Order: sequence, then structure tokens, then C-alpha cells
Amino acid sequence: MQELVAIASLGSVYLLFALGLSTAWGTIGILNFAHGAIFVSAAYGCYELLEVRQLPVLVLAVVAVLIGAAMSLLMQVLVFDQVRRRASSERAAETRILIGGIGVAMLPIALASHQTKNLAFGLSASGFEASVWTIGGVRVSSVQVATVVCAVGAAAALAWYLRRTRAGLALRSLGVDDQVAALMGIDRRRYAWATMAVAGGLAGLAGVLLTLNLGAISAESGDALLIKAFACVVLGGVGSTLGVVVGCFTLAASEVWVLTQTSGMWVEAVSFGIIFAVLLLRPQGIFGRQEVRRV
Amino acid sequence: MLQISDLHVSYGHVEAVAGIDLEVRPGQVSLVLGPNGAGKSTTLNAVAGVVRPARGSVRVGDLDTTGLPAHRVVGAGVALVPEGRRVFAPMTVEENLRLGGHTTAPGRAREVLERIWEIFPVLHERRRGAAGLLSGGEQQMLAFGRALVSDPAFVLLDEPSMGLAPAMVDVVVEKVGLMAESGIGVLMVEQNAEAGLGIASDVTVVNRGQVAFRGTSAEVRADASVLRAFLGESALAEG
Amino acid sequence: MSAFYASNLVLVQATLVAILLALSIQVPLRLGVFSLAGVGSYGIGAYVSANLVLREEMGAVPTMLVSGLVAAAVGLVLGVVIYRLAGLYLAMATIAFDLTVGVVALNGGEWTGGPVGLFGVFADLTMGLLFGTVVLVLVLVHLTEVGRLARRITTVREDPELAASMGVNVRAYRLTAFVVSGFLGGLAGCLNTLTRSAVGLQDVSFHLVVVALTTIIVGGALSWRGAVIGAVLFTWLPSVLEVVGEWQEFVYGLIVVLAAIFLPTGLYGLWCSARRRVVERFRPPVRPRRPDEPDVPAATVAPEHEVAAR
Amino acid sequence: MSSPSTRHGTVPAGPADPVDVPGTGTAVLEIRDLAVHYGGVKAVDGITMTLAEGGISGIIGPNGSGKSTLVAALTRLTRLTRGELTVGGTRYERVRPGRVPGLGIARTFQTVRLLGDLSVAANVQLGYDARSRAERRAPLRGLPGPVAEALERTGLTDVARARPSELSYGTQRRVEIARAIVMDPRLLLLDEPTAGMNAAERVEISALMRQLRSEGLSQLLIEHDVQMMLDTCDHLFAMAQGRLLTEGRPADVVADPRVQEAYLGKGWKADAADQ
Repeated sequence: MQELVAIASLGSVYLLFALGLSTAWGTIGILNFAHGAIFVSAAYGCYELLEVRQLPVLVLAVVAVLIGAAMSLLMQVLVFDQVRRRASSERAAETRILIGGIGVAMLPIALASHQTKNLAFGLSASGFEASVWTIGGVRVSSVQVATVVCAVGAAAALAWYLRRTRAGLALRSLGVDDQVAALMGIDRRRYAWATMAVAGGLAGLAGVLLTLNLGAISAESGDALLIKAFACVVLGGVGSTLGVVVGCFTLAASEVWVLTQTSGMWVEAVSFGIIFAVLLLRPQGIFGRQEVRRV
Repeated sequence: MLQISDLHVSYGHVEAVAGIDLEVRPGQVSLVLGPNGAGKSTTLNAVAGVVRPARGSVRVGDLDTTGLPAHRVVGAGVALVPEGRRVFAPMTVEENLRLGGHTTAPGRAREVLERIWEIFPVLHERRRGAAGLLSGGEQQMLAFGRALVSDPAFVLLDEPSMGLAPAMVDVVVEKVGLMAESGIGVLMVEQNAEAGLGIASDVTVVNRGQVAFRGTSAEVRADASVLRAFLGESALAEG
Repeated sequence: MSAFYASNLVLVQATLVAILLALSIQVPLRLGVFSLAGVGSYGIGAYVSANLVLREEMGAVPTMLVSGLVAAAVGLVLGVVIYRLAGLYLAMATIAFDLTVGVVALNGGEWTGGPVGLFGVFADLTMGLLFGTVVLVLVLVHLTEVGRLARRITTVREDPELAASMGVNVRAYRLTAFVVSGFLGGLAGCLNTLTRSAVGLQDVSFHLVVVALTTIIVGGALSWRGAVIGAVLFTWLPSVLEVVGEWQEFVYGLIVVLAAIFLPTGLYGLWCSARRRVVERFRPPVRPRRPDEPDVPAATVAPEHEVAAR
Repeated sequence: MSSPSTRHGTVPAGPADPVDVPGTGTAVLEIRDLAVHYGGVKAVDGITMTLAEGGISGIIGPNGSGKSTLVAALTRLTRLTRGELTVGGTRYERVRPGRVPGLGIARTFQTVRLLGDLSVAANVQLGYDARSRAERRAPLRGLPGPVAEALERTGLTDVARARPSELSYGTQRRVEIARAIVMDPRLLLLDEPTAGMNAAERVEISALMRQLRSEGLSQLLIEHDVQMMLDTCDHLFAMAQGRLLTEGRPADVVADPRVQEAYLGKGWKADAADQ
């Protein structure tokens, strides 16, 4: 039972992080390698803010969302839009967006590492203490509950938005054929900005929640999370919201299972194994409809 | 009126369109004929904002739309049905139609949608199915419907009969006629001459990016040299 | 000169290793295979060579050969599994491979020394041998950049379908890319272990992917000269730019971003196009085309069957 | 097949008396019951054709009739749903695309596919590179003889050092043809070689093709320009909706009412009769 709580909260962190990554990739075709840096930067921004003045944890969450959204939007405008405008082909743009993402990720991480001297940092200065409840022998903390509620809520809202609203429909059509979408009157650039801002905001929220969950994170934790999120997205299928949800909780369950069965050091390898297995056996993912681009 | 004046478009070294003038009036079908590579599709793409013209102008009523990006041309009342239909295959028929109404006011879009269900009953039947599973002819109907939901004053059709069985071509022609009857100005590009001649009010034959012939439908039928323009463009030069 | 050489020996060695590591990513890139598996091969070479020297007391030359071949064999297996993937999927799958090697290194017990690593790996590697090896590799790579092989490699990258129509076995070329990348990466890892006489988790980290990619993107992705330019630049930059100091990573990140946006062909590519412009100024132009003319967009000329398949 | 009506008296006869066509007896390429289906779309649906050795065969058909899919199938770039392919007596429907040139089939593409980073000469050399080791002779300096010869025949010698992007579209197409003939094929497959060319350039290409035929090279020409087909081909196939409509002497095929209908719509004939 305790494992179920662990799976739920771990999977929810992955979900908050992967939702934006997956949506941006599946619709506007941008796999943002700096998504992990946004996640860390938002948490770090809150940490720095707490050095200046004490703030309640709810305010911190809002600040994290804003930091994440602003960073993501800035990357889109200053880097990805520029790369796409100059690239000769879609293929060239794809590679250079990946490289640009790697580069832009180094900037805030370098800043944060420098300031924290590579040590882990937390948000204890907020004075926030998670309450822990014991229900039938199972310990649940308020942060865990908040994480699950935020993640599931965000996924449901996003799924509803993509399925039911006019803008969501437009966004999905961009992922199918952006040239024809333009003929429908859909302005790709505006949707790209909005999508990246939302994706960044979700990553920021995930950053604060994970920091509260674990007590502290380090500047490097974004990279590992990025690969895990990639595994979740590939497992579920690019462009499918339900797929990401299933992917994230599957990865969390596998990791928790490996953790209980082995020494724990192999946990990191679970996501890599999933990536390989999925790409080999079912490249379009569990719920994917788009065929993975192959040679 | 949709007015295209002295339109020039270049791809690399090829001047695909080298000075084309066309007029489309509301409620009429203007047919553009010509062999492959004559610049027909490029003309439509330039009007729709998919490619930027190098020279010339496009006016929709009093509005100058020359060089506007595609997503803004729709708002000016011009909808393009692209070559090969290009429906959003993984999305449902209804979603495709709703996308067509992206720039339309929601109330008006619903109204037009009701009309479209009437004109294309097959789409209503299959509205929950994926567009990619429709037959070629049904996809063409969907592409028409999708363009109509934007409530356009002018519709540009790029080879609507391409790859369709003759029986289906007749249906397509019938629906194009209905479009025009409802007051929409239609600019139709075709290789299949007969597909459009019956409903077109005027015909323009385009060759190597320029207008080679202009006249009424009846004149085209009467003039054998136009036939040869189709079967071999050098024959036209000799004739 | 010799004083400079002595005081900078470590940097010279690091440059030579960096060239090989960069080549292990560059060779597949030249074939259009966006594989970053060379970094994993580097880790494999680093640990295999340490074990060979510590346990078998093998000499430098056989250690280099065996390390390279082991990494090449792993590369072949990896290639058989994923050679069909393209673009981002391939890049991410190979990054996962790199990180898997890292996890294995962490959990390898006495074979890898876990988080501590392995020390005291001394073999008879001389500076001459190191230098000679790198020169030999560069000569061999250079041979793939001239003549028939170069043309065929370019075709496989730019247009695999055209390559097939020209009789090229595209699958074999792509698989070879994985093997060569594995060998070069393994060799680089081995030489790194032998020059520093130690190996640790930093030799299998994600950071190396960034370093190798940066080297190539800034130097130039389509010639060994680009790898050399990048390797020299990024090995010597910190010592030359003392000011950068602790902001090194930040400056690197900035350089990568600027290169991704403005330098599609890297510094070497920039040099080549500048040279070509000069040459063309003295050659009578052949019906020159206006620079503002765009290329024919692919979408406007989609083959008929693609349209039919939609 | 109906006999041609008088209206087609204006259509010029075939370029050469069939008697002059060398070696029409044997087949260079045989296609038997070829079908390619994409999902539910039957792009090519049961085609049987025999191309005569040493002649120029042509395929006409409106857009979407399956010509490009047929070419993709012949060069093994798309998977066959069913059917048999035989070139020079060798069955090849299962070989990988890279082996097709080795069987003697060279091709040009519908859209120009040249490598922008290489000179014209290097692009043509790609074709020479495809020859087997025994056939290749790489001189220490300059171009191999066959490459220089191919450049000469296609009128490209003066631009050999230029990059493709510096050339007009028509010239770029000639580079493609040079690249194909330097492969020394038994069958040359030309996919809309004159698209984007002006009339003078078309005449040149047609002349080049006839010149190659007089040297015994079999060719398959895919074109929209029917006049060019009439001027160039010995034998014509007409396709519509993935099927073979008819075949025969070019003038007969063009005169066939079914071909007229496929191009011009079925109402055409009735209207024309009114005149």
C-alpha cells in the first residue's frame, strides 16, 4: 500500500513535467531539451526569492509557474523561432532545435550551479511543513496529495482543452498538417507561444512540488527527469494526453518495483530500458496514432 | 470580386507564374485549364498566401491581400481547397469541419455546418469517423465542406477531380455548381477539362505561367486548338 | 617551445582525445545518422581498457585495439537494433544508451569501481603513440571525405532514396556508421583512461554528450577539420580565457545557442563558403541566380503517391 | 480498339517507322499483374506491361492515375502488394532498391534531385560510382572518360564546375539525365524529364532520347506532354486510376476515346461530335 502512494506521487511529478513536453512535441513539433532546466530554474528562483523574504507556499507555486512560463516563452521567441525561421528544411530545424535546447539549458543551470556551489537546495525557508496523515497504516503527506491533485487536474484540463475547445482543436491540427492548418486561418506562431508558455508553467509547478516532496533538489536533477519524461511520452505515444498519463504512472510503478527488488541503483536504468523496448516493439507508443518517423 | 493582376511567382530559377490576370465574380465559376507545370496551382497558392508573389496584386473586393500570410487570407473571405484534398486524416469528419470554421463566429459556423450536412449527407453519416478512412470522393466532399465552413466569399479549388472515378467527378462538379449557386465565386483549376466546362462561365487556359487563351465555355468547345493545348502544348504554338 | 609543451602536456592530450570523441559523433552525422552513441562507446572503452591494463597487464597498443573493437561490437549490436530510427527518436534512444552505460558503470562492482572509479591504470602509452594514433585516424577519416566514398556518403545523408537509386546499400552504410562510431568512441575512452591513468563516472556522464556535440556543431559537422577546430577551441578556451573562469559552462551554453541559430555549418563551413565566394568572384558566373530566390518548397512538388496515400 | 477518327489527322504520326526501331522482338522489362495499395487506396491495381528492347516506351495518364507509384514500384522504392517484375530475364520484385542499378535500370526523378554541395561533374560522377569495380577506371587527374562523355553529350561540359543551384531548371534536369546515362544502363527510366522546361529545351531532350535509342538504349518515358510523347515514343501505354487503359502506337493511343475521356472527361466526345 505504501508503494501505491509512492507510485502515485512519483508518477504525478513525472506527469506534470511530461505533459507540457509531450504537448509541445506532438503539436508544434518542438522537443524542448531545456524543459529540465526550466523545471530546476523555477525551483531555484523560489529558493532565491525565499532568501529575500518569506512567502507562503501557495505564492511560491504561483511564482514557479510564472518563472517557468516566462522562461519557456523566451526560449521559443529567442531560440526556437529563430532556428525554424533560418532552417532550410524541417529535418534541419529538428536537429538544430535539439542542439539549441541543449545549449539554452546550460545557461540557467550554470547560473544555478554557480550560486548553489553544486549543492542541493530546498524551500525550507518558506516555513512550510507538510502534514503527514496515517490512514490504515499508510503514510500520506499533504504535499503528495497536492502533487497528485495538481497533476491529474492538469492532465484532465489539458485533455478537455485539446478535445473540446476550438483552440485545442486548432492546436491538434497543427500537429497533423501545419500547412493546411494555416489555410484554416490558424496562426502557428501564436499557438506555439501559448503552448510553450503553458508547458513551461507546468514544468515550474513540477519543480516546486518535487522540491517540497524530496526536501531538496540539485541543479542537475533536470537532465535525468528529461530522459524519464521522454520515456513516458514515447511509451504513451506522442500527442496522446491519455498516453502520457499511462506512461508516467507505468514508469513510476516500474521504478518503485525495481527499487523494492534491487539495491536501488538500477532504478535510473528503468526509463532507458522502456525507451528501447517501446521503440523496438511498438514505436508509435501505446496510444499513439502518428507513425514514428523512420528511414 | 476577386481580382488577380499581373501575378508573378518564382521558385528558384523557375518563374512558375509570369504575369497572370484573372477575375472571379460572385456566383460564377471561373475555370483555369492547362497542362502540368503551367502554373495553375502556384497561382492558387499565391492567392491563398501559401507562397509569396514576386510581383503583382491580389484584391478581394476593396481589400488588398497581396502577400498576406495564409492564415490571414482566410479572414478576408478566400478559402483554398488544396490539391490532393489533404484532410486531417486522424481527426474526425466533424473536427475537420469545425477546423474549417476556425475564423468564423461560432453561431454562424453552426449555421453553415447545418447547411453542409444538408449538401453532403454522407459527411453527416460519417461525422464521428476518422477523415482518413473516407474514400477519395468523400474526402473531396469533406475538403469542400471544410472550406465552406469558413463562410468564404471566394473558394479556390485545386484539381478537385484528381484521382477520382468518373462517377465521382460528376458528383464533385454538381457540388461545385451548388457552391456557385449559393453566391460564392469559385476559381477552379483543372486538368480534366470536361469536369469544369459544363458549369464554368469563363475559361482561362494557362501555359508556361502565362495566359494562353481566354474565353467562354462555349468558345473553348468550339476551338480545337484549345483541345490540343491539353494534349500537347507545342501543338498550340503551331496552331 | 618545449617549456610550453611540457606545461601544457595535459591539454595536448585532452585535445587529442577530444578529437577522437568528436569524430565518433561526427562520422555517423555525416551519414545522416543522428546518433550520440559515441559517448557510450567512450565509456565502454574507458572501463574496458582500465580492466585490461589492471587485470591482464596488457600493453598500450593491444589495449587500444581491444577497447575499440569491444566498443565497435557493442555499436554494431546497438545499430542492428535501432538503425531504422530517424531524427529525434534516434538521438534520444542513443542518449538512453549512453546513460545506460553510466548506470552499468555505477553498478559494476569491482569491474568499474562503482562511484569511486578505477585508479592506477598505467600502460606504456607514449606521446608519440597517442599522436600517431590520432593522425592515423584523421588520415583514414580524410580518405572518406574525398572521391567516390565521399560522394556516396554525402548522398546517403542528403537523399537516401537517391543513394539507393545510385546503387548504394543504405542499410550497410548506416550500420557501418554505428560500428565506426563505436570504435572511435572506444578508442577515445581508452586513450583518456591511459593518459590520466584513472577512470570514473565523469567519463560516462551526459555532460560528455554536450561537449562532443558542441565541439562538432561549432567546429563544423561535415569534415574532420571541423572536429579538430572544435576540439582545440573547447579544450584551450578555458585556459586562454581566464576571465571566463567559473562561468565557463554559461559561455559554452551561449556559444552552442548562437551556433545552432547562426552557424548551421560551423566555423569550418563558414570558412569554406567564404573561400568559395572569393573563388567565384574570379570565375565567370554561369547564369547566376538571384540570391533572394527561394528554393522550390518540398510541399509544392509532393510526389503523386504521397498525395494518394493521405 | 476503335480506329482513329479523322479529327486526329492533325496529330503527327509516330517519329519513326516501326520497322526502323531496332530489336523490338525481345523484352527489356516485364511487369506482370503489378499492384500497390496504400491502406485503402489502390494506387496501382493490376498492371501488366512489356517494354520492348531498344525502343522508347511512354506512359501517359492524368494526375493521380498511378504513374509515379508505378515508377516507385519499378525502382523498388515502394513495397508491392503483388506482382512480378523482370528485367533482362532476372526477376527482381524482391531485391532492395540499392541493387536495382546493378540490374541495369537507371532513372531520373520527377523533381530534380541533385546534391547542392557537389559540382555538376561530381553529381554526374555519382552515376559512374554506381558501376561495378571492374567497369570503373578512375584516372589520377580529371574526370573518368564516360563522365566527360556524358557531360559532353548533354551539353554540360561548360558548366561542369558549377553548382546545381547556379543553373536553370532545364539544365539541372540535364544533369540528372547525364548522371543516369553514365551508369550505362540497359533501361533508362525518365520521370517527367521536361517538366519546367521551355519548348526549345524539350525539343533538345527529345532529340537526345532518340539519339540514345539509335545507340540501342531502351527507355521508359513518363510525361504529361502528349505532343512530346508522339514525337518521341515508339509505343505508348495509357493509365487511369491505377489501371492500364490501353496501349499501342502513340497516335492510336492518343486517338482512343477512352484516353480522351480520361484526360478530358467523358462528355468531351459528344461535345466534339457536335462541332
